[in-house]
Amino acid sequence: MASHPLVRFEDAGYAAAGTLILRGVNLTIEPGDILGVSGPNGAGKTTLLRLTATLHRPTSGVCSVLDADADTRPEELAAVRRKIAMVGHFPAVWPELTLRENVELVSRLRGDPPSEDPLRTVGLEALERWKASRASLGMKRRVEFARLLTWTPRLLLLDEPHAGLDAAAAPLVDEVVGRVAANGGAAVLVSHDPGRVTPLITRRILVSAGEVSEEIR
Amino acid sequence: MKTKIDILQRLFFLITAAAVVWGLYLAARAPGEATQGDAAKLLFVHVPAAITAYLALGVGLLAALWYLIRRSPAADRMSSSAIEVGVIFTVVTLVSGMIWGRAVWGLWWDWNDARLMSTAIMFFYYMGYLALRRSIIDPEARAGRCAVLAVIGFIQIPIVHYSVLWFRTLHQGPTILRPDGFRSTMDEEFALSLAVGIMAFVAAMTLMLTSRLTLSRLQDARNDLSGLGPPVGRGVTAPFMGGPTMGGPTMGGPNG
Amino acid sequence: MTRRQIVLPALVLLAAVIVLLVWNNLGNNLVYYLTPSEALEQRGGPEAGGRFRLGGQVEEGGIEETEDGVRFAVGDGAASITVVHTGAPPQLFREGIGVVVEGAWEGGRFHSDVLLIDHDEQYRAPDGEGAYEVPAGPAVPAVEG
Amino acid sequence: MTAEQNGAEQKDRSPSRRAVLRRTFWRQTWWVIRKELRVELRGGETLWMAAPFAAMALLLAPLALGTDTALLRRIGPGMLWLVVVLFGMTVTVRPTSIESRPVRDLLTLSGLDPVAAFLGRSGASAALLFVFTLVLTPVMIVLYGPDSAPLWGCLLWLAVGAAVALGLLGTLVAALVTGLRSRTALAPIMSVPLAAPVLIAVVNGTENALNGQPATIWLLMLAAVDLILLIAGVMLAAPLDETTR
Repeated sequence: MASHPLVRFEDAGYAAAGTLILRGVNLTIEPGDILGVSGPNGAGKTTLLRLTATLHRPTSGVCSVLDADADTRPEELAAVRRKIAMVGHFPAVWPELTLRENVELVSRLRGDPPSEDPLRTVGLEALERWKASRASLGMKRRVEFARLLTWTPRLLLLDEPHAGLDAAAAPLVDEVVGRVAANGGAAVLVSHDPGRVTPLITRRILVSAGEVSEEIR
Repeated sequence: MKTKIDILQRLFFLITAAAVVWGLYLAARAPGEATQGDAAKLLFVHVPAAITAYLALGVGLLAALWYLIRRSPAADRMSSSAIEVGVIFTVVTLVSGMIWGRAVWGLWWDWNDARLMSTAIMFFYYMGYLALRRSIIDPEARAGRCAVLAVIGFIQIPIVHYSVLWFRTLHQGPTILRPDGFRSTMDEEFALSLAVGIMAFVAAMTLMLTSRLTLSRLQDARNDLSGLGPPVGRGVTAPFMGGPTMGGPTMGGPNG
Repeated sequence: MTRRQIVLPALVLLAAVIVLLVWNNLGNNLVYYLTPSEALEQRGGPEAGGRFRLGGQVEEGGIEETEDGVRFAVGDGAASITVVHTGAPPQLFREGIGVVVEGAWEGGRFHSDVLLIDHDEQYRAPDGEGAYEVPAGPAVPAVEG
Repeated sequence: MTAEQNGAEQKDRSPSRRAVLRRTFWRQTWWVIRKELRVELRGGETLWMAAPFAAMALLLAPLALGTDTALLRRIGPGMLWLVVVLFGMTVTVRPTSIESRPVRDLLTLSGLDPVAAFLGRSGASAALLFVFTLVLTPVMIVLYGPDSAPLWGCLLWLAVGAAVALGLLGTLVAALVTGLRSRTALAPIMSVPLAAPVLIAVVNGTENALNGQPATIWLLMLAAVDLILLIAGVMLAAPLDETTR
């Protein structure tokens, strides 16, 4: 069987509250792809990412993610979503829970088998009993990457992954992205500054004023 | 430019006006009731208002269910417009009922009365609905959440009613919807005035509803700058209640 | 799938609860008001001295104005109780009409401070052609709807 | 090819797969309950802020109503439950509606079943409300001193039934106001009218129980409300979840 795309956009558009954000998107993402998405502020990069994460539905056209689309039943959709990981622009942590609980809760909800201590890998083991509300942005970012160490997503979506991370933590991004691609998955990295995105990138995409185009290398 | 709908609406306005005038005339001519005197004439306002309110809110509920199944923006417009109109008639019902209660029972309000209480609770509930509607900007989220709220209200309002009914009630029994027909409890001249009153109220409600619908259609058209049609009803995720979506082609497309 | 696994048993349980409720309610242990006979019967009962509602018909020829209200007798055909009411009676208050009063025993009399007219669902012209009999006692529907 | 593959996956309804799905569902429910309770105990909004405030309301009510002891004795149970409904509802609405959008996205992408999330949050809210009632009951008894010889078992079941109903209702309404700026004002407008049957049932039931009479009918009514809200919540959880992005 020929390689089967993980994500397929066909003439997809997205409008919210009467404003057109993306239009005429045609894009396929194959296994092993590592996409770098760049473009000016407000061009629609984050919306493209959320469409790929099934968090938004296109208002026109088709967007099929891991074979889930408009006809997918809720139970199957939940199973598909479990294969997607997103690290968004703002860190997703519960401020009242400790750093350890923040990592543990997600893996409990996902039902992942216990693995060796991910907090140690990201260098937070000494602070694991801190409440997340005390942690800095960089620490929260590390917590998010610690969550990604316990499993390998099929689709990894990163929005400005280096924001808040110090230089010592940057290899974390490369490691996670590399592992996903090696396992037949794909990664999408959004950054308005393409120079800083990881060297692993295989394709570059430009989003500008709601339109998506492939950049020729 | 006059469209067909404009002309229809004008015609309907004339019918409504005629029904209202006829109803008022009959009510003025009707004799006072045997024990209640002229206070009983409030019947010609109170009962039609209550029927109209329930009718409008019922339409609102059905449209909300329709929205949850098909996610059609038209269903959302119908649901919200009908509920808005229904709230107005609920107010008329409550106020006329209170005045009547004062004249006949000697009380503006009775907490033990099931219909008074459930109507009042219903009124506050739909005030919440209108407040929620105003608070959500995204049309899709607004339509979805408001439809859910309308459905919850439909489930819960009968419970509210029966819970208050648990006490024996002071309110008289139903006048019209009884198995033996209304003739058994009401003299004919009252019945005629009441029938005309109901007609006038339902006509007025329909008129208000159609005007409100036209207004929301215009609002939606104005807000939609995307050129893609209203941003409701298509997409990647599953349909709301298992019904078909309005979405385009799906699995196994040309690239598959 | 799991949704159905929760909803179906819940629906069955709900049906059972509703059946029990209706069956229980036929016993009608909740009373909006007591008739004079019931009130006299329960006088020595556990709720002696408490406030309750008394409902019945105003007996003929018994309305007396007092300085701060009215005194009249409420009966149900079998028993009759003298009611001393404080406050102005409503417009429709007259002999033979159904009333509900709220108050408590004071000696052999019932002292009330709330007087309600219990109107029935009949609408009649003053000299209506239909020769209906006025129903005896307050017309209280058992179940509405 | 795509369709066939997908179809084959969808048609796999073998008992073992269903068992796994069910286990996943209840495991998620359990962890949501644990998380909500933990967050609440750390933040302490129910027990350390709302409860003293509610106790204060019970203490102040006689100042507004007059200090007629017989009257106060009669209205005690009613005051207690009114306070639980009004204060408790604002607390139950809290947990879901304050979660930030990144956190909601994270939960969605963890494959958290919206129904499991609903049940977990309702369960946690019900537990909190039950404790809330337990804390306030002694305050009510001390201040209002209602008549003695109550049926304790009956009272306990009434409290459980009311806590479950209010927990479910609060969670449902919280989902409706998630992410809205005016949520703190909106939630009570929407939830309190619907709490009326709960209030009626639990107050009348409590009065019966305090007078030593069985409150079967009111318990049944609470059970009916609980079940109806449960069904509504389970049916509407997924569509509501879709509107919170």
